[in-house]
Amino acid sequence: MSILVDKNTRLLVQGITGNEGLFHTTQMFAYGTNVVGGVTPGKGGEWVLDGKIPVFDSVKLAVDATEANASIIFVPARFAPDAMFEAADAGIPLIICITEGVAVQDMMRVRSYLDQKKVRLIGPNCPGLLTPGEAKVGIIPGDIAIPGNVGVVSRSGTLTYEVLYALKLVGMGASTCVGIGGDPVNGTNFLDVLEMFEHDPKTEKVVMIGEIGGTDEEKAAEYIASKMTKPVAGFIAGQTAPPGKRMGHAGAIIEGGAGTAADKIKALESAGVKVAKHPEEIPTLLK
Amino acid sequence: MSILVDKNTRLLVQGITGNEGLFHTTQMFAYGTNVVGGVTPGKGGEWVLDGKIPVFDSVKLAVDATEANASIIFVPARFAPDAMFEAADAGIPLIICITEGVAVQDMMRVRSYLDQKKVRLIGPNCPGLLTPGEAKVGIIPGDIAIPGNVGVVSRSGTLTYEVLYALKLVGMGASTCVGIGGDPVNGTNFLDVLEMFEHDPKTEKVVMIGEIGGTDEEKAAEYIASKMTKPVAGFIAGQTAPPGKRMGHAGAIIEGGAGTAADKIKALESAGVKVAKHPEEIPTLLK
Amino acid sequence: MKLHEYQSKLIFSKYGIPIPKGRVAATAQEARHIAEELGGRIVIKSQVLVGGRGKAGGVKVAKDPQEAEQLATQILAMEIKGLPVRKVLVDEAAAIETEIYFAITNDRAAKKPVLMASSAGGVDIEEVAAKTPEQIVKVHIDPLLGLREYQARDVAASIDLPRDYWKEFIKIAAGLWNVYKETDAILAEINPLVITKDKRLVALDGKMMIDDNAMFRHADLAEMRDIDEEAPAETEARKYGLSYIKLDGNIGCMVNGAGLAMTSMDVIKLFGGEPANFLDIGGGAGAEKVAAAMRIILTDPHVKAVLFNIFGGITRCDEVARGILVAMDEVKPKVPMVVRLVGTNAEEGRKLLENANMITAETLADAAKKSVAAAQGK
Amino acid sequence: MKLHEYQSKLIFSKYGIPIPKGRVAATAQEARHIAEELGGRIVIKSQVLVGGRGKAGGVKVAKDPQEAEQLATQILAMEIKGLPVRKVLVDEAAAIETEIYFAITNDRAAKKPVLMASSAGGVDIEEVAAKTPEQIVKVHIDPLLGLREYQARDVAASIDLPRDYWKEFIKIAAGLWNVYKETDAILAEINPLVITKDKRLVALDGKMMIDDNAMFRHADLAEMRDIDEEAPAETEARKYGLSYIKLDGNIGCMVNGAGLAMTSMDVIKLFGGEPANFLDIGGGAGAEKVAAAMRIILTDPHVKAVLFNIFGGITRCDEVARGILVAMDEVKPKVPMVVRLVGTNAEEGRKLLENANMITAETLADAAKKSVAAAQGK
Repeated sequence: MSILVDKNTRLLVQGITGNEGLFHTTQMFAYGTNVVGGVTPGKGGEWVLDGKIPVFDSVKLAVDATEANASIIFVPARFAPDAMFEAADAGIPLIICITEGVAVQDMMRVRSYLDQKKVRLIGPNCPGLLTPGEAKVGIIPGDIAIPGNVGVVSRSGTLTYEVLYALKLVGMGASTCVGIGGDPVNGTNFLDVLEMFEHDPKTEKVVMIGEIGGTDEEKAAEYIASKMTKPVAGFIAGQTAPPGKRMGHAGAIIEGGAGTAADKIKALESAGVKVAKHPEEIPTLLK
Repeated sequence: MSILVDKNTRLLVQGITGNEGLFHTTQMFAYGTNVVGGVTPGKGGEWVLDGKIPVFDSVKLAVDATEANASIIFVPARFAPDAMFEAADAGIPLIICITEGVAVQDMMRVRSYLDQKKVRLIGPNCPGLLTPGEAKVGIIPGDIAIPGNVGVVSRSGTLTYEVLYALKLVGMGASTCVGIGGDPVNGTNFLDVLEMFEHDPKTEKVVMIGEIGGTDEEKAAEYIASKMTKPVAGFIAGQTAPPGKRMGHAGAIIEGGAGTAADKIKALESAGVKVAKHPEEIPTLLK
Repeated sequence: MKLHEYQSKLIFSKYGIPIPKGRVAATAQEARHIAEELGGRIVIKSQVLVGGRGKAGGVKVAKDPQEAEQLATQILAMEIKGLPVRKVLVDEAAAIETEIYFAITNDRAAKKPVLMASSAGGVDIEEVAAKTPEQIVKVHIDPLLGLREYQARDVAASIDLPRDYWKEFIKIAAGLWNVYKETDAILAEINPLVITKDKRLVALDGKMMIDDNAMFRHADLAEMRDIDEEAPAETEARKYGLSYIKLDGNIGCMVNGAGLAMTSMDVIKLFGGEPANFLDIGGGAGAEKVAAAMRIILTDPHVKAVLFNIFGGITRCDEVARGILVAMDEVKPKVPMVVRLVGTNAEEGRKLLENANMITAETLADAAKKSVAAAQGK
Repeated sequence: MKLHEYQSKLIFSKYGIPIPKGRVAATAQEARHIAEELGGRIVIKSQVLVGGRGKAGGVKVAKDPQEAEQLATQILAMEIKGLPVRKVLVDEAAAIETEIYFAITNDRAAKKPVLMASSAGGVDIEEVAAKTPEQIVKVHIDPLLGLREYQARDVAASIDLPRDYWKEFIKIAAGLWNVYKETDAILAEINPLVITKDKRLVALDGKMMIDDNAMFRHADLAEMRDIDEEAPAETEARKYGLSYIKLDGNIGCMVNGAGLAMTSMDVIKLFGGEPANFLDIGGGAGAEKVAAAMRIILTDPHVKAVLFNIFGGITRCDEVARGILVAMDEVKPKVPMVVRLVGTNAEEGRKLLENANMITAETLADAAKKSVAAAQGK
């Protein structure tokens, strides 16, 4: 067991013939992920990875041919919203968008539409998912994590790798690692993933990596305090960051005083989360 | 029993201080309909009908104060879409829009939004609802129908009156009369209402008044043939109408050959519906 | 409201859809000047608001400005399906490789806009629709989200458009969606969208219909209405918010409500008469509107009797009666009048008409029978 | 990207939002000319991309063109929060009756745009937000449907705007929504929106921030960027798609990923050091980008050591190593370098740097400690 992706995931890669798409498809395939096809408009009929993976002109054609049940997106930012709409309209229930730099108003429209369709989105601007030993759906290097009972959820990309790697160095493994991405408007948030981990029999402990900005960590803390039975350790990046460039008065009104690292650490500690001083401390806190 | 509206309906009137709004509010109130309030932006705090009905600035304020559970719209066509959005956002589950001449692209947006919110819309461009003896929610003259066991559903306004009146003249009454309106994009259609009548214990027979254009009558015929146990009589207006102004080739492609009175009559007769030659024949067909 | 081809194409062009070089002309001399400017082969196209212009001889190709002038002279003298040709569009002639059908319109069953395309474009598209409908691709558009790029791409792929044209096709699709949305069109049609021999996509013909109910936000489009193309009675009717269509019979009808108006016509026919018109005075009509309606009906010299069938609801019978009296006083009609008033304020209405020398009727069938008899002079 | 007040107000005006008469000036003489044109009392407003201009003395009222010139001279000589004033906006002075706060921005928690308004507008709105938040009305906007008129009307009612102003307020709200949507703003703020003594609604001040990620569809707005208002290193960084913020410490940092970059700073601080900058090279950076990043870090003379912390994923460590080598060759840095490479192609990267005389580290803590020591010359 694990959450979101496993051996049964039939993965499609949108933007499979691009530089990044192809590089990471190779990596995912080598890891053992069941990559069933790719999409690049105008290149339908071609094959990649030495004829192992077919390329289609559209997600719909790809789904018809492969029965894909998840899609990962590597297309450039300006085309990513359309790629998400396309995947949702083709009936894909789980979309992982790696692309960085998607415009925020585009994301608000995407999120609104995907919510209507009950489609789960991970990202954008995220490293994707890794269920060690079963499926790598994203860009998390496969060799930095081993199978285990720790569920990892993070807003950050490379910082997540630090944590997985630190766990591995002491022989601890992950059930699933979920990189939810750091964009202001994204698909899945901490709370969603914590709920999944709470109900996943394979997950016994949870690591949550937050950062400054927004109030998702505070909401997660409420959930942890009221509903979670599994132990959680965490880290919040940005303790020394200078206050961000301010959005006039509006930012202050919307965000209130919230969103600082100190606030988040306090909220998590009040919820019983052990908060690390630096990420390499986390394995110790989980013991 | 009846469908959609009855003695328990708590009705709001949007556009209550306008000429038509006020005239028909007076009529509805006199009929015994439970009109709990009205909305005219900028006139909140006033009262109409000699202090019997309060006016509010917004639907939300009206709902908070009156617990209205239905709203009827009498505002001019260019403001009607906003009035429907407002009612839906304020949590009104049943909206009746009398207004004629709403732009079709506005209606497509309204319909899409209301469907998301699971709000039932009757109309626009319709005469509304009448449950004789209980509630008149619309502009159907109250004195042309008596309580009874005939469910009436119609796309046309005044033609509906003809049928109700013809029924009354021979002593037959209606359970509920639903004017769904004749616009190309509207809320509730024949099929929805036929289903409600089929499940309404008070309704024993059904009258369906269609007209040329669209394929709603054909879809209703399918439902009648496959699911309906109650007898249905019908009439289709426009048997002598010249072919409408054609919408280029597109109209022909979208509508195919369908939509003529002859097609609709054939479809209904195949479904076992007794189709009248003129509306005053209907009572005889129901006997 | 229908737009002319030249108007539709100007709008297309504003939204980035490529159209042929060309301009509209009202005289043959103008047509010649335009042909001189354009150079090369020229198409002269009659601008009338009906289909089948080509089959009627209203579209011709000229090899030079002189021939263009000759053909324009001929075409400007034509009448197509009863409509005189007052303008011609003078376009450069395209060397056509492929004809594509491409349109966005409303699908009332789906309650959504629908994009339609076919590689079998051109004048025979309706035949294609009837015989091989699978050759026409239809894609519904979410009215809140609009046309997505991937949908346009899927359509390009589905009609087997060569990949080299996809990018341009997607741009044209986005343009056509914007045209449809921002003009409140109920039809925006390019037929044919052609691939030229020199490998360009060009909208060779265009047809647009605008939603009359949305005119309040399109003052610019309202100015494009060509009232020369309408029967004067219809122009007059629109001015008063009446819906009027002239027919071939001799019994004038004035009814409130489109459904009841059609039914009144049906019942007249059922009892052996022929309606002279469809006329819906709409809901809540006042005396002024009723008077205008009566004047319009009586401008038709074939009318031998008039049937007023009013079932009051939002319309009040007393108001209608007042309008009838005003109009009778003004036009002094010579034909018999049959009147039936039922519903809201019917009693008051009947009283007002008591002394007006009209035939009254109780039921619709009765009213129809009496007007048929009256028209036959019985 | 932040816009100046004068730029924001020009955009507002294009969308039908009333603004005061006025123009921007780069010299005191220009300011005088504008004041002469406008006549009457004049406001001279410094145009710098920071808040608190008023409190800093950067906004003054002049009674005539002569005083306008004097005040403009003073203000153009100022520096506000470290930013030199290069332009002033010269506006007619309004006689203010009421100040309203009015803005549309993103609510990241709700994932929707939010409209905010308060009758307690003006410079103290943040205090209002903190102390009496109920005085600020917030309405979420459906991102697919847009702002509905009734919502604007409800806001007008909720802030107790007199009914006489509702119609104009609704127009301004629709304008502000269009500004927000069509410019991909993350903030469109009018503060204050005033009711003048002569009963008009006017946007007296404006602030806009545009989503940098949406610039690809706003070439016109990109031209409005005022690079004079940025540190040159930040301009240079943006050119290469790097995210760089200068700080006060002495340990330069180059990291891939914003979260890890912040964490690297946190850990440097945890072990007693002070970071000199935040620098995220982003995902998938190539050698050229890495070289640019290193040049930018080393332009800061306070930098005494540099920490490279790269955890390869989409970024490949060998590419980063190549970039470091290119940059070292070019800038010949004199400060010690601590490098930590883990993840995708880390082994290859480490090999490339073997002979480059760099301090290597295994863990992040180790890397931080070594760079703190290096910066202290240990």
